[in-house]
Amino acid sequence: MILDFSSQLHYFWALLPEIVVSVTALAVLLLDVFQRGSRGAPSARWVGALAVAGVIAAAIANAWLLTVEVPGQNDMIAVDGFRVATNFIILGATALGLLFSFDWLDREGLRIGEYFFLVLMACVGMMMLGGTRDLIVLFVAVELMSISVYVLTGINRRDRRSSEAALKYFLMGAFASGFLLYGIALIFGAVGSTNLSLVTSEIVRGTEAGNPLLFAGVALLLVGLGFKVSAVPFHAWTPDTYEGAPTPVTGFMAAGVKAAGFAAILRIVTIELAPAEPFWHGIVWWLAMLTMIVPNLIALAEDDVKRMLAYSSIAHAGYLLVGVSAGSSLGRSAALFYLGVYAIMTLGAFAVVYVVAGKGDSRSKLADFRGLGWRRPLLGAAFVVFLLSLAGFPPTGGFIGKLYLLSAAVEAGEVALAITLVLTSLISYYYYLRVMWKMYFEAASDDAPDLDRSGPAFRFATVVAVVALLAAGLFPGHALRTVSEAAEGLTPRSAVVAPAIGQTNAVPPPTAVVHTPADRS
Amino acid sequence: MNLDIENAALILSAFLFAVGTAGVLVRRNAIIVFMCVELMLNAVNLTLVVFSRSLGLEAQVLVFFVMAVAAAEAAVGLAIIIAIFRHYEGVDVDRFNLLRW
Amino acid sequence: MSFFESHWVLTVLLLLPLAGGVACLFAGEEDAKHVALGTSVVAWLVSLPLFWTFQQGTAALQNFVSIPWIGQWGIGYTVGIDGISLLMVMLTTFIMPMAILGSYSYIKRQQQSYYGMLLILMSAMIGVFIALDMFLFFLFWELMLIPMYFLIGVWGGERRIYAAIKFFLFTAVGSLLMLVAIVTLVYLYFRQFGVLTFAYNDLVQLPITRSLQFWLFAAFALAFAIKVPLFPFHTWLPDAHVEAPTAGSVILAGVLLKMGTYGFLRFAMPFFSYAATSDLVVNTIIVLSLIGITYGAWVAAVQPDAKKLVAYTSVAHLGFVMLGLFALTSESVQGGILQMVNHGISTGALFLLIGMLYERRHTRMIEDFGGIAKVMPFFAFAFVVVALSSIGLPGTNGFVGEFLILIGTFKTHPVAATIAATGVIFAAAYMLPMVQRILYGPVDSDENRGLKDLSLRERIVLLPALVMIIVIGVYPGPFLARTAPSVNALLEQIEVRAVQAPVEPLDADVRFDHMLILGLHGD
Amino acid sequence: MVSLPLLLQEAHAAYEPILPAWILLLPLIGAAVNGIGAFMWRGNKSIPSLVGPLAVIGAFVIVVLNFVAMLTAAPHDPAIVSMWTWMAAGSLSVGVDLQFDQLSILMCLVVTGVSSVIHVYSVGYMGEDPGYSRYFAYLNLFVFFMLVLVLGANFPITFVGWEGVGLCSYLLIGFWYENQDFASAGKKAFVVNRIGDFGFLIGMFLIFVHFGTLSYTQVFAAAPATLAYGGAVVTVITLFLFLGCTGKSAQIPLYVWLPDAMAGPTPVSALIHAATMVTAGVYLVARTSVLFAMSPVSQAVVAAVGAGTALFAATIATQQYDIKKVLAYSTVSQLGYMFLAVGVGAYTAGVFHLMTHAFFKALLFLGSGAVIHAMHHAYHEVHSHEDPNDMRNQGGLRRYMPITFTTMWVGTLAISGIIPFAGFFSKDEIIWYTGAYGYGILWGVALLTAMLTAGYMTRLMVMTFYGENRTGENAKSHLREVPAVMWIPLAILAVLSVIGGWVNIPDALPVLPGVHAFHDWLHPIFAPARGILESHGLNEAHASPIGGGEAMWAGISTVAAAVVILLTFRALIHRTWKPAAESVDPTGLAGVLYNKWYVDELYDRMVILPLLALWRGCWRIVDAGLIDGSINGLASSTRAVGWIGSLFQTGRVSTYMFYFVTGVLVILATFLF
Repeated sequence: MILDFSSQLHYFWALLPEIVVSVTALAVLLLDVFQRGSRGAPSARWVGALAVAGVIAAAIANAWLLTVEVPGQNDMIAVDGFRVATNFIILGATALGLLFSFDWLDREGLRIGEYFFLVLMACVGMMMLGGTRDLIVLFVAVELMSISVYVLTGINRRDRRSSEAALKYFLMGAFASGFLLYGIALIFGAVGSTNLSLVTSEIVRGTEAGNPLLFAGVALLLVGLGFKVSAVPFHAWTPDTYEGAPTPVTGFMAAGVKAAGFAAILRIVTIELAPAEPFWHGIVWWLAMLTMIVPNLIALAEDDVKRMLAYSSIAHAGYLLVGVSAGSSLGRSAALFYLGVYAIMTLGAFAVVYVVAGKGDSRSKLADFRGLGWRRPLLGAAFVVFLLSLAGFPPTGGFIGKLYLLSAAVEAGEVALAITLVLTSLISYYYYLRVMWKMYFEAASDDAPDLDRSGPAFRFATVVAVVALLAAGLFPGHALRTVSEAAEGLTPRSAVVAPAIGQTNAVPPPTAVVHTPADRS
Repeated sequence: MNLDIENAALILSAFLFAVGTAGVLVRRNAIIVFMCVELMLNAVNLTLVVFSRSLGLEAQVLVFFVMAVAAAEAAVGLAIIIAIFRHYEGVDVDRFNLLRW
Repeated sequence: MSFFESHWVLTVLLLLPLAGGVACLFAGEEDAKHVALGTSVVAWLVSLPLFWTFQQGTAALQNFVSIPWIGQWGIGYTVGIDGISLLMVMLTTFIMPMAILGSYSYIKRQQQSYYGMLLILMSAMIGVFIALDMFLFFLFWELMLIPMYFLIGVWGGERRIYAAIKFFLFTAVGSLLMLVAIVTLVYLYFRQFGVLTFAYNDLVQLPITRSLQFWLFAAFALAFAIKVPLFPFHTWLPDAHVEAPTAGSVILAGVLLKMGTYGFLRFAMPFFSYAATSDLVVNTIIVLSLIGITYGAWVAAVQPDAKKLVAYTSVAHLGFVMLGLFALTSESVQGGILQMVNHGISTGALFLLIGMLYERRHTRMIEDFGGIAKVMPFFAFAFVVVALSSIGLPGTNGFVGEFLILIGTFKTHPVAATIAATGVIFAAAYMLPMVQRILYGPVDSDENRGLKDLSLRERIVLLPALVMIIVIGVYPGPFLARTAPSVNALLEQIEVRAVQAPVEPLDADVRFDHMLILGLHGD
Repeated sequence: MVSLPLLLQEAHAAYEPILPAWILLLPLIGAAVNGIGAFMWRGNKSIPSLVGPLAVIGAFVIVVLNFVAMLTAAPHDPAIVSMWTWMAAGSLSVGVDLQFDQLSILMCLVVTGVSSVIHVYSVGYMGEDPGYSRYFAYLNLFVFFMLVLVLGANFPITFVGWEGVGLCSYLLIGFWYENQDFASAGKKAFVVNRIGDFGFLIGMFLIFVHFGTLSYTQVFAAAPATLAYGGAVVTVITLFLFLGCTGKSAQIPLYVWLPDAMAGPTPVSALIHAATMVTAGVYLVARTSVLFAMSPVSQAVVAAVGAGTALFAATIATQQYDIKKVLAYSTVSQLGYMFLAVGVGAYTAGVFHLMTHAFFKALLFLGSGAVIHAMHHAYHEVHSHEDPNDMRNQGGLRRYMPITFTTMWVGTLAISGIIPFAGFFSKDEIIWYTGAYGYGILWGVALLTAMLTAGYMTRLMVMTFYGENRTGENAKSHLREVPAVMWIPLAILAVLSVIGGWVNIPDALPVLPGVHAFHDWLHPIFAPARGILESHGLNEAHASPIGGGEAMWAGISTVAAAVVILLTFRALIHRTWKPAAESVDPTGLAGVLYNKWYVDELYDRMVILPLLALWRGCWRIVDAGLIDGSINGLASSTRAVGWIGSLFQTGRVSTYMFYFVTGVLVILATFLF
């Protein structure tokens, strides 16, 4: 199928995955209401299953997008490999997040349709964020995602911490939105369009070089997006929110919001705003540095695993920013790969935390993990895989991801970033290892309550996550090819298998649009 | 740069934005903080409207989106504030520090 | 015989322990050890014919297999052995059954995991020695940390957590920087030849600017120096050795430390020949080795804890090995390789012996013993033989290695060799007092009086080590003959490439390495 | 086996070593059998009694065959038996090669001969010991290593034997390991020897670097052309080698281990610490005489150290009460003589004295062993814990032990250099050549030492065998002569101590026929070294430094010794000693000598304690403090920084927004600046 946007219907096809998710969301909400009636009973199990089914359907639709052909792109939403790839990551994160949360919803008595609805709506926002080629869409997508997640954060109204987390997140998020919006306005003021392709061509024309409006706009845009991916110093909300939010939601947030945020950053900053690199490179470089160093240090002092994972998630934003800072297609594909791996491992880690934390999410201190490895060998083993992957240890996907990011940094000559990346990883080893030592080297306290048995959905999701991480670590070939193609910004049909990464600098991407690769040499 | 009407309006909106930011920073009441955020958003709206005079109508489209989003935010935000009010019997943001360190 | 020359042997050696390890995890609590022992013995039997089928007189890589793996990055499953790795692989398969059988009565809880970890570790160790792809090498290099971390942490002594973390982090510091260097190498190669590859055989051909060589060498050297361990990076070793369960110490000393020296020889030196043969590097490493030899011996001499004493002797012994490698003579390098094997056998056996005492008395303090020779004569016999091997008495393996190292070093660095030779005095000064205080003197405590001599199982554990101590001591020819061509080829290569190393980047357009150096100094 | 006539029929043909491997294998097999026996049939005494001595006697027989074959063969180069390549790497190739020449076969004769006798003696001496089998295992192993030492055809093989005998010495000194002091003595011997071995190693390395080979024949053949006479290289090489010799042969400054080594069973002292192992240093200098001859400095050092040690040890021996200690210092002293000889260039004299000393010192030690055996037996019967070694507890033993007494006198006269006992010929030769080659002062020292020797030996005899018995009333009745298995060896050695010197009788002596058998035998070995020395001005003066010929001074020295013996005997025969338990340690000069010039204490204070302090410092301060401290400090400060960082996470939204705005302002500010 050829999408040339000559007909309005083409927009429908181009947005098919998002539409599938949206429709599912609405269906979930409506059917849930009808099914529950006015009683306050939990939703039927099929409601959750329906949500998952919708995500899977969207994934199929997303896969179908690979078959379409887009001759030219001058539109608000991108139809390219990059979007398809980010959509897969986000849909995968959503599906895993949903599967992981079933047990928790039952435990906390929160199995309600709104939960699924909000997750799905956030998912729609994230997907749009990954595909936006227009600043208006960007704003709307960010808000759709954010507002849904604000509510999800506070969904456990009986929990004081949940409410507090929601309020903090909300206030900070709205505040950041203001900056994001102001940035959009300034960019518009500088180049006269919100369409990113036009912005790019304006910048390429060189008329805007040195324009303070453009610089301020780009800077504020980065600030707004930096907030979403919790880059230091815009990260301060993250530990509190992650700690207070219901754990499965934390996982979903950490994985999905970050993935979406980075998808937007990668597309906007390294592709569309590539010509403005002198404007943003320094900022991103410093953000990357700080975001690697600060959270890794603070995490050392954490004795709450959930909060520690929150810092770890900030740190991962730092690693991802290295890929952004490299500014090359290699950096892009590295970041994309890492995002996928990161989403899986962080979701898995938070899922294990909620199992251990028990009812009320109260037992997530390090001490609560003592003896876990011997009490629940399989769960423990899964957690070890997640932690090792987070630490970037072979043979997990986390290692390949870090290697990829390192390659990007080295190829771009960013040795300082590369070295910081490995040294901060080293620091992170300590706190990941500490969890493992609690799990295996120390005995559980006598009053440790029995852990709930995990449901089939949870087990299935865990197995999928573990297998995916190991596969990404041992046989990453296919995934690497996918992301490197995606990072070229190739339209799916015209995709050519790139002979090797790194050569992209020599081979201009065969798209009609100006996609000046960020070649730093 | 001449101080024509556009620039004056831009400066005004920047000033408003700054006032909103300052309000967010100095006020402690959650509702007022949120109102300050709204002020920031509206300052941006003003900016966009000014730009639209010379640069096209896209900006005004954006303004409408912003207004819609702000409304949604307000709804959600107030709900969250109510929820937390039930826990804390107050809306002073500095009191909400169960989550720290 | 061609059966064993075929390509599957190395892969089987790699996969067999892994499979055995997984089987252990699912075996019964009491069956795990038998599964583990069986697996390791089979692995040893599989490796044994390698020694005879190995083609002597050629430096070519043998049993070479290369299968594309991650094609985009030019990563392949590339394995093969030359004389050097042959000995290392043999050492690994030799040590492991001893370590496993030695654990039979020592480990009483979580046996499945314990033996599973041991076998996975074995697989990783073999992988390190046969990998000829930098990615594969690094994979195994890192992989080996995890089982060791658990072995120390779960089944270790009092301060096991501190030791486990220290071991892990120390090793990781170096290896992470090495990873950056590996990636840099790959991109340097890519810039020059337009091909992405992690293959050892490719990367070793890469001309690297002299100034850059130092940076990259430093990154590699740090990783290996920590593992060796070279003074002053050695402090993880006593802690890890002391806290690890017996088998852990045996493997640490027997095999893990050799990865550092092996890494120098296989990677750091040929990759960065100019840097590795420069006066700065050679002198630095020789001085550090000398400090390791003397200082390690001195500190060992005053240890109250037998296991810690042996741990410090490793610092001294590995100092000899490093000295041999960086003296860059055929004699000394071959001596160094042989000494790697010797140290593995002797120190491994010493740890086993101390572990046997520990099992009986639950103490490692030297002063708690005395007169053990009276109640445990066979133990005493074995202990003395192993101790003598450790101090390098002629006729035992330790002498051959040290002698070759020293005589080779003397050719190029006579003063260093002379200082190193004082190590033979210190070796007696730390080992004999321990022997005396443990074995000799009156049996003055009731606990010691009731000790049982070694059981049949324990004798079987020690026997291979005792035999090899004498065999290598008296007839090291077969070992030296297998390493000689590889070593000579390696030295020649290093020499040639050191001269050829470009002063400036070859291609004037490519300032990549300059950029890298600038990148080191921030943006 | 090949029959003897068959072997000898090829007389005057080239010499072929006969069953060379078996010379080594027999003792090794013996060691293995006895070693296994120590575990497997611990109670069984008959197997070790048979296997131990027979293994050595067998080796002795083969050595004799070889000796005879060599004697009858035509002049030849050293016969080298290559067994296998030991170490080959780079340009180094060390073979397991044995060298059969006049010197090594002579040493083999001495070693296996004396060993055989002592093995037989041990059957009696150690008969009651629970570690009987282990004892013979060690002893056989010692013989094996000693033979390796003397037969090695290159430096490394000799070094194998060199360290191997050290090992056996260590094991045998600490044979009664339950006694901490004995075990410590063994350890001390090993460590001190290792200091010497360090020198040996460095010497070897230097030789390898300059010659490219370590084989004796090649090195010696190439030496005159390769190294400059008197040059620094050859001096350094030989001095390092000599350092090894001072360790093994207990010379200043490394002699301290030998007196302590008396902790071992007495036959061990006789064999290892008197007759064979300790002479290895002399053997090495003799073996490498070509190198030493090329360095006048080294020659002088060897001679001076030898003479100094001879005198120094002799002074200590005069005031010791432990019968074995006296003999031990006497051994050190006599070894000094040997070094003096090889140092001045009288290599043959040195080796000659080595041989005669092996006879009479083994005899003396075995005699003292017999005394101790008897004393021990007596004390054992009465459950006394007195020291059987202390001469103050002995006295008057000649009545109880006539054979021992007689043979001991033979030994004493031999060591004192009384004509015609063996010691006279060898010692006289040393003293004479020292003077004749122009070492005036050393010559005086040697003479003085000879007189001291006569003195302390007489003192030993008097205290042990004459006067009243001081063993104690009850114990006295249990004193009796040792069994035949012990006294027959004494007798054999006594005979050798008499006739052993007759193989070499100087022409100068009146009455006696000149015999040059020994000189002639060793001539091929030392001819090159002598050649070098003589070509650089070494000449026999045919007169002493203060005049007089060889005959005169030989006469003077033997008369002097005889006079000293008589005077000492007269002086001491009526003196009474209190038993050890009741006596006080001597004071004054005697006290200093009794305390061995306080050298052990000096070493303790000046070397060992500071070293231990240094080592502890390395551990506590450098390792635990500096390195680990800084690493742990780095770790904990990192964590501290993290903790401080976590404090910024106040939980207040306003703080967070402040960070946020600060970040924004900084970013915007970068554009302005």
